[in-house]
Amino acid sequence: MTIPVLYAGSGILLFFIGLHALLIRRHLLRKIIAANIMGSGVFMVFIALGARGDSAVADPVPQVMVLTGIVVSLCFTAVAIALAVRIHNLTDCTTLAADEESSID
Amino acid sequence: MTELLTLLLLLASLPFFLAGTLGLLRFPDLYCRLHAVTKADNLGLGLVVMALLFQADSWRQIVHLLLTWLLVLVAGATVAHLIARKARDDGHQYWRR
Amino acid sequence: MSTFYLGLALILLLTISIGLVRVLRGPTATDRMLAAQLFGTTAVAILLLLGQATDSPAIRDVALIIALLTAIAAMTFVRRIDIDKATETQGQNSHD
Amino acid sequence: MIHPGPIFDLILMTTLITLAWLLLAGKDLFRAVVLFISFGLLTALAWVRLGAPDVALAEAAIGAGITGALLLVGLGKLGSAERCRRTVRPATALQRLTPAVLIAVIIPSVAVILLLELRQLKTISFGQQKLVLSLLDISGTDHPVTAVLLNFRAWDTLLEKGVLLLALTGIWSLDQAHPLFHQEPLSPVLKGLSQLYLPILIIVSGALLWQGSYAPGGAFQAGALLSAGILLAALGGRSLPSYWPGLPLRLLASCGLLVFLLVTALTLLTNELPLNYPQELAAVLILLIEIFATVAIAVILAAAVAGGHPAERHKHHSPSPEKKP
Repeated sequence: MTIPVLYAGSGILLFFIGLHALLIRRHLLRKIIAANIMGSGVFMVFIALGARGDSAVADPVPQVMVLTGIVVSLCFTAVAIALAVRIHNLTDCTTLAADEESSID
Repeated sequence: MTELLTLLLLLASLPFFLAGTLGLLRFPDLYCRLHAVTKADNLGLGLVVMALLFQADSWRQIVHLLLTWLLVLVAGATVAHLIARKARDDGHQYWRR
Repeated sequence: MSTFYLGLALILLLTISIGLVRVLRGPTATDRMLAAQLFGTTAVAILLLLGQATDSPAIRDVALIIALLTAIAAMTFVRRIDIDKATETQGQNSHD
Repeated sequence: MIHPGPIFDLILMTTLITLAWLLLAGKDLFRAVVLFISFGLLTALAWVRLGAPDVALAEAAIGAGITGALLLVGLGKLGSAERCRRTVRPATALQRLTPAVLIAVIIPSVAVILLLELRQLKTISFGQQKLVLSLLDISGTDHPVTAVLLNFRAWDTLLEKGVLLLALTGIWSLDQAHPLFHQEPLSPVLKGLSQLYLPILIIVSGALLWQGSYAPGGAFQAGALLSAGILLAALGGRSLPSYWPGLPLRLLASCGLLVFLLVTALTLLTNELPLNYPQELAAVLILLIEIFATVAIAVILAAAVAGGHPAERHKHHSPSPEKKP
């Protein structure tokens, strides 16, 4: 097993740990963190696959994609937190539950 | 010669980092742990920086290293103060034997 | 020599891994924040060593940025007092 | 003697995975946020080990500053209790079974299949590295990542600026910004630190921006650092002048995208392909885009932490109805 494969494997594990928590945990902020960890896993797979050359520097193309990805996931985090705060202000809830009755008020 | 100095300084830094972590884990209350974190580790980092100064090959690198250490020192001191102040305001109990 | 730098970086990484126990154990939010502060300092040391081992100035830049920014999380924490009150009781219930 | 490098990688990955598991599994949300900040630090170490210092810089600049602030502010507003006033209708058997099957069977099996697939991977592959290096001369920059970011794949970066602006629009449409920090007597030390750090942050961010043309660094890293500076100023008790939140703020937030679009339009005039810079102008155009992108990113990220649109001072149109504070 080579080092990039170790990192790529860990990235896959991180992704699924995040996905698992995203489905199971109820607090919205924790779901947001879980999605961030999924993102980190994906980035790690990308960079690890680009690090298989024999030079000290990884392939620039996956690096750029991950840089863009980091910006987008930061945007996601900011908007998701704003949405969660909005939901909290309107309904006093910090969770989402699809199987709960929709009529409040 | 410089290699040896670097080596010795790096080895000397190790006990400080270990002490910092040990203190963080084993000290009985927040105020004690504050010491371990913000004193021992900053000294350890100082020794690492000093060790690497002997290996630096340009002035830019020397300034860079010293600036890094200085920033960590200032941040460590400030955070220690702020956290201690907040802990006192929150009514954290002092540890007594 | 670079093997030695890496070896030292490895030991420092181990101290971070062990120090995480304090974040897990708490017991209060302030304790956790303090432990996170420690990791910043140690991570700076690791990065400086890695930078020396591979002789890459960019890694020193990463160290500088972390040195600049570790204070910010702790400062945000200190200035938002209600977080602590909100989690204090929960933190104590969930452990020990 | 065993080389410490692979052991370092192994321990780093073990710690990261354990950390991810613990922070997602625990009960205390504040603990999760602090662990996530540490997670970001360790991820930066991983990028360094993988030879991706640009990504490490970005991770350090946002992970240590903005992400932590975003999550802490969000946690302060939401509180860590899982609560809902709504009455819960009991789920049907099928509704309960579907997620259980998904979680217990599908996720682990897909993970295992993917992990097994990794064995098929070629151990050595250069990807696009050689192509990028061979085209570096005509790109207008000496750093491969910047060349790809702002020349070869400049479309992506243009759209990324759009995403940033869109995110800010989304946040502004949801809420009005409340004061971020409590009014309280400030520790003079906090004020002093913010005064000391602000110039350093601005200088380092400028250096990173400039450095992007020949070494790891660039607009996003510089912008993230600058936004941490704005946050720091706010932490030190400063507030913006009252005329600021109107047009100036909106212009600064959108200038990154606007300048990028302008350059795109200009390249369309001289060339049939958009964002295909004339070779002798490439360096200037890239620097121009990066300077404005830095400012825009800094303003957008700082405004995102504030978490809502600024209060309307000049009443141009009727503001959104007042909500409970």
